[in-house]
Amino acid sequence: MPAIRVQDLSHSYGHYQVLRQVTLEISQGTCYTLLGANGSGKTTLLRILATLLRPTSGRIEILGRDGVTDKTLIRRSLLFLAHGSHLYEELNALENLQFALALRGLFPTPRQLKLVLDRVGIGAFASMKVRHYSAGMKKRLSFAKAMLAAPDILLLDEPFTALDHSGVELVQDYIREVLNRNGTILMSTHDPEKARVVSQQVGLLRQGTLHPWTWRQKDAS
Amino acid sequence: MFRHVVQWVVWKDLLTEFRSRETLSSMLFFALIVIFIFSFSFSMNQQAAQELIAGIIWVAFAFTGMIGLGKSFSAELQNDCLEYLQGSPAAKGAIYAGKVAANFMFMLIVEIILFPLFVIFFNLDVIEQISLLLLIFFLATFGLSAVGTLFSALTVQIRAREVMLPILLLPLVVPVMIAAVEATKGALNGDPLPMYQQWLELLAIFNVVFTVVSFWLFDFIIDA
Amino acid sequence: MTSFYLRWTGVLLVGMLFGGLLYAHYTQHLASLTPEQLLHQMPSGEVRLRGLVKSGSLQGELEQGKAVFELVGERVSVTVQYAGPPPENLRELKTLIVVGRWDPMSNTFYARDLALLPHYGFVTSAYVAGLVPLVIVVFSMARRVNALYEEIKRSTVYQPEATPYVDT
Amino acid sequence: MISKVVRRLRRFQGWFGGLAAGCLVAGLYLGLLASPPDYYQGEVARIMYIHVPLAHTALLAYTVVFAGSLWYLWKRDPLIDNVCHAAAGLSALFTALALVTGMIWAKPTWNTWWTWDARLTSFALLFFILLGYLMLRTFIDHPEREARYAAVLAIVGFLDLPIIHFSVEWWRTLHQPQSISLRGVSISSGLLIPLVIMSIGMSLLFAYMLILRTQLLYLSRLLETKRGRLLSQFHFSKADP
Repeated sequence: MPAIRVQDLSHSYGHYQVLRQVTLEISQGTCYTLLGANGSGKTTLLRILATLLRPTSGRIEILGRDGVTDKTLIRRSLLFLAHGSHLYEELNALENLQFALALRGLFPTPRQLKLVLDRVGIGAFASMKVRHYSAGMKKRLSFAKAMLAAPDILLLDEPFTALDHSGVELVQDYIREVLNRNGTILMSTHDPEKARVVSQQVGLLRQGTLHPWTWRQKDAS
Repeated sequence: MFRHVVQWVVWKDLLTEFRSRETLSSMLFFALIVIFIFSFSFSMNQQAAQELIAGIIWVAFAFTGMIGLGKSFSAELQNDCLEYLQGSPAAKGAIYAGKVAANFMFMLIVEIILFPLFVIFFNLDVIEQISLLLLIFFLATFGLSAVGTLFSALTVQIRAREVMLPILLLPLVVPVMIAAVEATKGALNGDPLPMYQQWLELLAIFNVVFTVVSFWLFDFIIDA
Repeated sequence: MTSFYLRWTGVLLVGMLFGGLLYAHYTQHLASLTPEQLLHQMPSGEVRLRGLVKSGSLQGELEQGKAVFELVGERVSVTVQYAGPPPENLRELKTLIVVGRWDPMSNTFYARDLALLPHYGFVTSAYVAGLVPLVIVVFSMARRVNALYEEIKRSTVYQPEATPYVDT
Repeated sequence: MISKVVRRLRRFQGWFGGLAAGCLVAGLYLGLLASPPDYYQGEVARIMYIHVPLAHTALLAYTVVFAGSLWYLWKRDPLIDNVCHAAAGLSALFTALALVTGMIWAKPTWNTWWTWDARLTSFALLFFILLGYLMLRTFIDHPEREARYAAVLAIVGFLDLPIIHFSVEWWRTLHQPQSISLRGVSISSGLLIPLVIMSIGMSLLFAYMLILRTQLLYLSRLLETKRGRLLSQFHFSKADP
């Protein structure tokens, strides 16, 4: 059973058709990279897979569950790290993590929280309001959330932006770790070089349609 | 699970408010100005105050409530937090319940701070009726926040949301306003309870109907 | 579109016919004279006379349907002798319409029936205010829908690209 | 391209229009010419034959919006959303006309243009709710979200109407001594027949208008989609390197 299965998916925002008949299959334990220009529909595809948008037509299946009727079941095993950081500015890192995980029914111990924050390199700022964080620190905090939630499926929208060199390595390490425990990752990026190290498959969205791609082709062009 | 989500949403809203003091301070300040403007524009004697005061109180409360309700969900827009609420496996009804509870608390706190000011500025005599007045405030504020939270979520993702919230909400809460004003008037006049009991019943019916309906419809607002 | 305009011309014609019918009905049966016009025209047949019942002039047994009163116009007043069904709306200082004949010999108007003031202005404006916007809205919607069908027929239908975009 | 349902609607719309016109002409003839004037109000009671059907139809239209909104939230069919949108616009139109004719009727009978009568007040509030609904729809860019939010608003508003009506009625009995008699017209069969025929005619007219307006909204969306596709094609070919 593939982890993510997308069949003839189309989506339009009003009269503007963003996705056209996208078909895609990602098997468990692999990482898929989506490439494409701005406005090519990458984020829309991710949002549909995260059950945040209803597809205009076509169907999606995640771990064998229908994306429209079984939303709650899918959401339990899926985490979407979107472009927005999903963090409350007035709360500090610990409180943000506690709240975000409580909505998923998880209640980590202070020790676990501390460990994870240390791992993503912001342990020293644990009790600082997120308002004062930089973009890179917010990104690291999002990955701390993903580490604690340990979802089967991870959707990443531009995971490498705003991160420094050590941050990129941290994310790549974490992606390998997820793949090792048979998790599945779908990420969109403008930065193929950083994604190439960890991902097995790659696709290109253009004019709202998905074209198969290989890393070698990318080199040629 | 449901109870935990409600608790955490309330906790999050209260903590945010405690740190920023944005909502409560703006509500209080606005309400104070409303009281002053009213007393200037009506230059009232004791008798006129008796007639008008209930209406003034509830107009002030309703408009301050609008401010609190408007802020309730627009705070979730920062960093796309609303998207996380939508995508989380938590029951949307629980998020609604938590938000209603938080809004209810904010509005009630403001009302409890403001009411003594009304008593002082307009020379009201309320000592005997205080428990009944509290009951009226409680019921009417709950009605306002139950429908208001739904409409706060509805207007937050549209254009011109500051205008649309009162435009959509005020016609719908007319029964609450009428009942609250009439009941408050009765209580302030020291009328016996049976004379305005029907208004309390109306408030109770409104609250039950619209809590259930909003609880059900909130899913469709927040989730695709 | 021609048949569309033809149909609406038909609707307009029927409407005008109906309006004319109503107007004829009004002038024939329901138009009333004021006391001044009555004294000026001296009509011989049955007419409708409209005026205010003068204060302190009403006498007679209303239960038996007999009454005498003065009906006042702008300047002159007319004595009315009423004999007919017991009137309920006959009160002093009320504007009324009486139906009957004018007798120039006795200077008396012999009324056989009473009617309330018709307020035709209000009735007409209510029907105009109610029906005209409806007709205008229906007309403009029907025209727009027809235009849309034409436009859809004319505009080229989108087909997905015959050959998928091939990257080189 | 055009959905089968819409094509069928177009085929049968003429029946509704014709029947509505027939009923209305018959009702107007009976109401204005053939029926006797009312005993208490006289000729002015004839306003009833236009005012009451307009008010009935406004409520019927809002019931359609309510039922359609429930149906939309269940099935998510964009055509149903078009029906709701069309019915809401028509309901606002009929409500406004009912208010205007009611005011014209109130002036000669109660000697005032407006009174805080429960029915009048709830109709005015219904009008505000519908205006809010139509305004809300223009303020949302995403059609799917527009449909969803509008449906939620329509359901809440519809359930609120009886509560508004009762609260205003209680409030009025408290504040308005019965100086203005709101006694209606004594309905006898001579008055009832034209009233019923006019009501049926107005409902049929509403059905006809609903069919027209649904097509109008559906077709303009279709046309927009078509143009949008051409536009996005153009956009994409420009954006591609």
